[in-house]
Amino acid sequence: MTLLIDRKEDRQFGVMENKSWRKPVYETHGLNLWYGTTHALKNIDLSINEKEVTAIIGPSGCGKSTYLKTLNRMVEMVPNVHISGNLSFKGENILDKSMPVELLRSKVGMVFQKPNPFPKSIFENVAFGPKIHGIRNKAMLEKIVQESLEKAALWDEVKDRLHTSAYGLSGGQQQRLCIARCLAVDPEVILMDEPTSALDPVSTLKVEELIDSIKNDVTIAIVTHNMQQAARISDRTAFFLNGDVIECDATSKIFNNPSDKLTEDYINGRFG
Amino acid sequence: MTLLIDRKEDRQFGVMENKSWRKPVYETHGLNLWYGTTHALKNIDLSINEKEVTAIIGPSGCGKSTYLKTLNRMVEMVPNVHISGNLSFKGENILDKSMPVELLRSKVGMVFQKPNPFPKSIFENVAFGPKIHGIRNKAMLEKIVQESLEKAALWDEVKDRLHTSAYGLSGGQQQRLCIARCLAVDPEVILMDEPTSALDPVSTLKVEELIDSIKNDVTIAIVTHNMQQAARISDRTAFFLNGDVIECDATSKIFNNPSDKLTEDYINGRFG
Amino acid sequence: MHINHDITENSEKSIRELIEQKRQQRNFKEMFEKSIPTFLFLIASISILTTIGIIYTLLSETIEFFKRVPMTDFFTGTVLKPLSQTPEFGVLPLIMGTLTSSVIAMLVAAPIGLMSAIYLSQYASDKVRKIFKPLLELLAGIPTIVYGFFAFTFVTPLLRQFIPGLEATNILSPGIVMGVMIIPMIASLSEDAMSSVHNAMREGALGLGATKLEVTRKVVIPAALSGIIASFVLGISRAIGETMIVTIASGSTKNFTFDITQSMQTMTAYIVEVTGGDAATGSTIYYSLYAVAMTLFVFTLLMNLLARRISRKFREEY
Amino acid sequence: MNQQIQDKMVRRTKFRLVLDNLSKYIFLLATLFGLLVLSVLIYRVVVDGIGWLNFDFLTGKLSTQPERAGIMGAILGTFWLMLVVTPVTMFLGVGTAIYLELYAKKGRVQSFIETNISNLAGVPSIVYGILGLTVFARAMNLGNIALAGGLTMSLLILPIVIVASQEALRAVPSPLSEASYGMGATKWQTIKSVILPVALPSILTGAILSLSRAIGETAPLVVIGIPALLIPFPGSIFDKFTVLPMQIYYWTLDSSLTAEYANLAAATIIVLLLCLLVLNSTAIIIRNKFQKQF
Amino acid sequence: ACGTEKNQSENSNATELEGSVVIDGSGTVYPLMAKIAEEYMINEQENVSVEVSRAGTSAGFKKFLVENGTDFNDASRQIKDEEAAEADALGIEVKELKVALDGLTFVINKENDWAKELTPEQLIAIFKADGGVKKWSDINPEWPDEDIKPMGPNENHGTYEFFYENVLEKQDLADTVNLQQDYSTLVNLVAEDKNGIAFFGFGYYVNNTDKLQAVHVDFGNGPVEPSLDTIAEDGDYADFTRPVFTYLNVNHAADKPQVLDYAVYLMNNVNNFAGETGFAPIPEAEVEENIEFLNGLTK
Ligand SMILES: Nc1ncnc2c1ncn2[C@@H]1O[C@H](COP(=O)(O)OP(=O)(O)OP(=O)(O)O)[C@@H](O)[C@H]1O
Ligand SMILES: Nc1ncnc2c1ncn2[C@@H]1O[C@H](COP(=O)(O)OP(=O)(O)OP(=O)(O)O)[C@@H](O)[C@H]1O
Ligand SMILES: [Mg+2]
Ligand SMILES: [Mg+2]
Ligand SMILES: O=P([O-])([O-])[O-]
Repeated sequence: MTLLIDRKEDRQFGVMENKSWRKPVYETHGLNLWYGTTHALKNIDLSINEKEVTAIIGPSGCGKSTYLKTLNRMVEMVPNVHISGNLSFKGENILDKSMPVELLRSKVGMVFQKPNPFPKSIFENVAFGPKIHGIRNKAMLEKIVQESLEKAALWDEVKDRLHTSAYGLSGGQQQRLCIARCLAVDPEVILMDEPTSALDPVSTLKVEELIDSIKNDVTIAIVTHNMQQAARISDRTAFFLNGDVIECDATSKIFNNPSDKLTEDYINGRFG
Repeated sequence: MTLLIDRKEDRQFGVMENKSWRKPVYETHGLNLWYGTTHALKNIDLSINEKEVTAIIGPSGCGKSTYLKTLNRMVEMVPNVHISGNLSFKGENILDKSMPVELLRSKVGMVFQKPNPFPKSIFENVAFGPKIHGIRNKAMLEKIVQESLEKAALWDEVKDRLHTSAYGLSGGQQQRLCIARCLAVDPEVILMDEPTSALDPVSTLKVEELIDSIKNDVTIAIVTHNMQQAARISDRTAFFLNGDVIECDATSKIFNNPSDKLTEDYINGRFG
Repeated sequence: MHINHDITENSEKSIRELIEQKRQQRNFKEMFEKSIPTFLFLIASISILTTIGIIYTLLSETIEFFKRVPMTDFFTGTVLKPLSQTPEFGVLPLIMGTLTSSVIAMLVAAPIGLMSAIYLSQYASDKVRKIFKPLLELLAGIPTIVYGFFAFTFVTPLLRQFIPGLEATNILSPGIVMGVMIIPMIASLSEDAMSSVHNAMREGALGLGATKLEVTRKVVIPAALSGIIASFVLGISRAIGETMIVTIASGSTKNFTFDITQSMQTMTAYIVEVTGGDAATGSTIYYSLYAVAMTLFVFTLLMNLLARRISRKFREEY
Repeated sequence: MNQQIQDKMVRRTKFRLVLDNLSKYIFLLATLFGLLVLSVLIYRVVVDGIGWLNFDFLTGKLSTQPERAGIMGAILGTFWLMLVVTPVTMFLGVGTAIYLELYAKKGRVQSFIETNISNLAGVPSIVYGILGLTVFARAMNLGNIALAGGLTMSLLILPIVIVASQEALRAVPSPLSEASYGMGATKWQTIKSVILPVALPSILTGAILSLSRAIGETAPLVVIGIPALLIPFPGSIFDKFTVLPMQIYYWTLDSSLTAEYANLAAATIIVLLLCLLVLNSTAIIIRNKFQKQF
Repeated sequence: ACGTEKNQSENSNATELEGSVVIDGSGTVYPLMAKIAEEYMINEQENVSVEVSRAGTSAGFKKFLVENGTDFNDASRQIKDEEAAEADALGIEVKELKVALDGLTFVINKENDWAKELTPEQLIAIFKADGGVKKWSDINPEWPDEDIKPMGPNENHGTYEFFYENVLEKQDLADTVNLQQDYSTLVNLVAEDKNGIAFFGFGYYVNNTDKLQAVHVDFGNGPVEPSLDTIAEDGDYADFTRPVFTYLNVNHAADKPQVLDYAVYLMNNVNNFAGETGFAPIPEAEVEENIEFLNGLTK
C-alpha cells in the first residue's frame, strides 16, 4: 500500500488549495486488536496526516469504528480488549499504558454517530471540556464558547439561547454542537464516527461544510458508509475490509482508479 | 398509476411461467392512516393480486410497514391509530370493526423482519396455529407440521430435532420456521416485512428460494429495502414515498422503465 | 498545533497551553481521583458488614440458646410455652403459623396478582394502565400497621359473619390481608416479566390469528414463567417476614394446628411479643428470640436464593 | 386438510372470541379487587378518623385523654428519624451503587456484593430490628433514641436504595459518558458532571419510594422499644422519640382501654397516608417529568 | 422543643427540674401511671420527660434490675424473693410504693346469660388443668353443651402471676387457656366469643362495659359485682382484690432530683386519679408513710 500523499484534485466543494506533503500525525504499524477472541483489527499499517481529512470506509463490521476508537484509546472501555503493535501519536507511543488517556483525549476529540450533547445548556455543553481541564475563569470560558460555536458555524443560530437546553436543538444543530464541544479544548485531531448518518440531508450538508471549514486547523479522521460523502469531503481514503486495510490512498485515486479489485468492487456497490 | 398487470419477463431466478391476468386479493381505495397526528398513509390506491409476489419498496419511513400491517390489521395494536378509506380482502371490507381480526389473520399470515419463533420446540412452533384453531388430533398435527416444514424447505434440516428448542436454529432457519408456522394454517396471503434484512447472504438466498417455491400456492406481499431482492423475487413492485404510492407496476417495468422520475431516481440510488 | 485565533492574542495563552498549565497543578486531583474507588469500596462493604452483623448477632445468641435447649427439641417440638414454670421451646407452632398465613396470603395474592398483571400488560390501554398502576402501587405503599388495623377491625368481623367458628383473633384474616398487601408486588413483578417478553413474539402469535388470551396463555406466560414464579417466591418470602399484620390480628396463641379459624402465632409475631415484653438479656426466653429470628432469617434467605435461582435458570434457557 | 382446517376455524373463532372477552373481564375484576380493598380500607379509616382530625390534633402533645391528644410528637419523631435515614441511605446507597456500576470490575467481588444486597433486600424488617437492638441500642449504648432507630431503618432500606440507584445509573445512555471520556474527562469528572446529574431524577424517585417505606415501617421500632407514653417533643436525633406508625400501633392496642383511641389511630393513619401520598406523588411526578428526556 | 414560658409564676415555689424519668412494668398499672405522668408534665415540671412503658410486671423487673435500669417498675404483684435478691446483688435499693387497689375481674361475653354468677371454685375449675370442666354443661347441666374458651394475659404479666399464685395456688393452668400478650386482644376475644371468659384488671373491664360483662363472684355471701366500692382490702370483693405497686430505684431517686420529685408527686396524687383509671384508692395512712420516706431522701 502506498503511503505517498497526493494532492487532492477533484474536491466537490471547498476551496481548492495547495496541500503539499503532509506530516503524519498518527502512525500505525502492525496493529492488532482482539475483542475477547474476535480478531477485529489485523496487522494494520496506516498513517493519518496532519490537517487532512482521512475517510475510512468499508462494509459493516470491518473494524472502522474499532480503529477510530483505538486512536484515542476509547476502545479500552470495552472489557477484554487486547491490543498489540505500534500506534504513535506525534511520535509518542500511545499504546503505552503509562500515558494518561485524559491528556491524549483532550488533544484528540471525538464526534459520534448520533449527536450526544449533555442534558445541559448549550453553553455548558461547550464549556464542559475547558472546565474539566481546569479553566474556571468566566470571561475566558465565554470567549472559548463563542469562538468554538463560531468555528462550528452554530453561533448565529444559538447565540440568543445559549442557556437553554441543548436538547432543544435539531439533530444537525446538535451534531454541530458536539463538534463545537470538541473544538473548545483546541484539539489537534477530531475523530468522527459516521457523524452524519443520523441526520437529514440538509443537516448533513451543514456538517460537511463545517468539516470543510475547520480542516485547515485540525486533522480529521472520519468513518462513513456513504461513499459519496467520502469522495466529497476527504483528502485521503482508507478502505477497510474484515479487519484489514485493503488500500489507502488519495481519495481521487481510490474512487477513480483503485489499485485493488476488492476496493473497486466495494466502491461500485458490488458487495457490502 | 396503471393497474394493468404485465406478464413478468426477466425474472432472475425461479422458472419462467405463464401468469395470465390475476384476480386482485386485496383492493385498496383512498386508504388514509394516521398515527396520532402523523399522516402515515395518504390516499393509497393499490391492489395485490392472487398468487403473485408483490414487492413494496421505498425509503425509510415512507409507510411500507404501515401498509403491510394494515392488510391484516396488525396496525391496530398501535394506540391512537385512525384509518379511513376502503380496504377489501376477497371482496370483503376488512376495515369493518365487526370483522374478527383473528379469522382474517389466520388467512393472512405475517413474517417479520427479525425471525420471532416462540420459546418452544420446533414442533410446537409450527403446531401453534393449527392448535389455537382447534386441531388437537395428534396425527393430524404431525402431518401438518411435516407438510409445512417441507414446504418451507426446512424439514430435512430439522426432522431429527423437532422437539428441541427453536432457539437452537440459525437465523435463516428460524426465519424459514416462521414461514412454516404461517403455512401451517394454510393462509391465502403471506405478508413479509423485510424478512431477510436480519439474515446473512446464504440464509437470504434460502428464504428467497423458499418464497419462489411457495408463490404458486400463496399470495405474497413483501417489503424490502433491497432493490436487487425486489427485482429478483417479485412479479409486481409498488414504490412508496412519503405515505404515497408513486408507482405500482410489473417489476420489470419499474426497474427498467419506470414512468415516474421519482421512481427512477430512487431505483438508481439518487436518494433514500 | 499552533493556535492563531483571537484568544491567543487576548490572553497570551492558547487554550491548549492553559490546559497544559492546569495539568501541571493536578497532583492533588489525581490523588483524590485515585482514592475514590477505595473509598467507594468501603461504602459498598457496609452492606456486607450488615450481613455479617445480622448473622453474627443471630448466630452467637442462637448458639447460646442451643446450649440450653437441645436443637432437636427446638426443631421438633410442637409445644411452645416459653414463660411457663416448665418452659418448652418447640418452634413448630410458630413455623406452622408462619407457613399457614403465608399459604393463605399466596392463595389470595398469586392468582389475583397474576391476573392483574395479565390485565395490565395484555389488555389494558395505556390510559387505563397509567391510572391503575400507581393505584396498585399505592396499595403496596400502605404501611403494614395500617393493614393490621384493617384486618383486626374490619376483615375479621366481616369474615365472622360468614364463618361462624372464626375466632376474634385468627390466622385467616391476617393471611388474607397479607395477600392483598402482596398483590401489587406480584402484579408488578409479573407484569415486568410479561412486558419484557419480546413484542415480536406476541406479534408473531397475533399474526397467526391468536386471541389475546391465547397469546397470553401460550406465548407470554410460558416465556415469562421464570419471572412469574420468581415473583411468587418473593411474595412468599415477604409473607413469611411480615410482622405487624399478624401481630395485631392473629393474637399470640402458640397453637400447633391446621385450623385456620384459630389464633396462631408466627415467628415474627413471637419476636414482637418477646421483645415487647421481655427484652432483658440473659434468660432462655431472651435467647429463644434469636433462635426464632435465625430460623426466620434462614427461611427467607432460602426463598430469596430460590427466586434468584429460578429466574436465572429460565433466563439461560432462552 | 384445507377444508377441515377452514371449517374448524370458522366454528371455533366465535367461541374463542367469547372466551377472550370473558377472561378480559375476569382479569379486570381481579385488578379491581385490589383497588376495591384499597378503597374500603381508606373509606373505613376516613370514617373513623376524619372527625378527630383538626389543628389541635396535629399540633398537640400526646395525652391519655383522647380529646386532648395530639400527634405533633410523633410527627417530629418521624422528622428526626428521617433526618437520620435520608442522608445516611442516600450517601451509602448512591455510593455503593456508583461503586458497583462504575468502578467494580465485573467479577467475583462485584457479584458477591450484589448477591449480598439482593439477599439483604429480602431480610424481614423485624430481623433488622433485632440487629438495631443488639448493635445500636445495646452495643453502642444509644438506647431507643431517634439516631438508633434511624440507623436501623437506614440499613433496612439501604438495599432498595442501592438497587434503584444502580438501575438509574445503568439507564444513563452510554453515548453521554462516552462523550465525556472522549473529551478527556477523568472517571470521577464524568460521574460527577455527566452521569450523576442525568441519573439523579431516577435516583431520587427510588430514594423517595424507599424513604416512604421507612416512614411507614413499625416492626423494627417495636423491637428497639418505643415508650408507650412520651409527651415531650423530641428536639434532636439524640432524644427518645415515637413515630406515627408506633402511635397507631399503641392506640390500636389501647382501644380496649379507651374506645376513642381507635379513632385517634384512624386519624393518625389518615395523616400517615397523606404523608405517603405526597411522597409518592412527588416520586411519580419526578419520574414522569424526567423519564422521556433521552 | 419544650417551651418554658408560663409555669415560672405558677409554680414559683418549685425548682425547675429537667431530665427524664423512665417507667416500665405492669400493663395493668399503666393507665394510672400514664395519667399521673401526664399531669405531672403539664402542671408541675414541663422540662422533665416521664416515659411510661408497659412490658408487663415481670418483664419490667428484668429491665429494672440491671445497671442503669429503669427508675420505676410498675407491678401488679409484689416483688418476688428472687427479684429482691437480684436487687441486693446489684446494690440497688428498692422501695415498694403501693399505689392503688385492683380487682381481678372475670369477664364474659354480653350474650352469655348463664354464667353471670360463679364461685371461686368454679372459676378455678375452668382455668385449672384437669379441673374437670371443659364445657359449660360440666358446671351446670342446664348450661350450654359448648366448650368454654378460657383466656388471660400471658406470663409476662403480674396479673397472670397473681392469678396463678393467689387464685390457682400454683396449680397448673389448663393447656386450653389462651394466653395473650395484649389486653386489647383479650377484650376483643371475649367481646366476640359467646363462650369466652377472661381475667384481667378491673380497669380493662370498666372501660369496656359496652362490650363485656363482669362475672359476679360468690365468695360465700352471695354474688359480688366488682366495682370501685367492693374492691377494697376489707370490701366484699376483698378475696380478689390485690394491691398494685410501683417499685422505686432509691439510688436513682437520690441521684436524680426529678425522679424523687416525681415519686413525691406520684404519691400525693395516686388517690386523686385512681378512680378515673379504674382503681380503688389506698388508705391515706399508707400514702403518708411513703411520702415521709421519700421526704427523708431529700438532703
Ligand atoms: N464490544 C465489542 N465486543 C465484541 N466484539 C465487538 C465489539 N465491538 C465490535 N466488535 C466486533 O468487532 C468487529 C469490528 O467492529 P466495528 O464496530 O469496528 O465495525 P464497523 O466497521 O464500525 O462496523 P459498522 O459499519 O457496522 O459500524 C465486528 O466484527 C464486531 O462484531
Ligand atoms: N407506532 C407509531 N407511532 C407513531 N408514528 C409511527 C409509528 N410507527 C410508524 N410511524 C410513523 O409512520 C411513518 C411510516 O412508518 P413505517 O414504519 O410504515 O415506515 P417504513 O416504510 O416501514 O420504514 P422502514 O423502512 O424504516 O421500516 C413514519 O413516519 C413513522 O415515523
Ligand atoms: Mg461502526
Ligand atoms: Mg418498516
Ligand atoms: O401487665 P400486668 O399488670 O399484668 O403485669
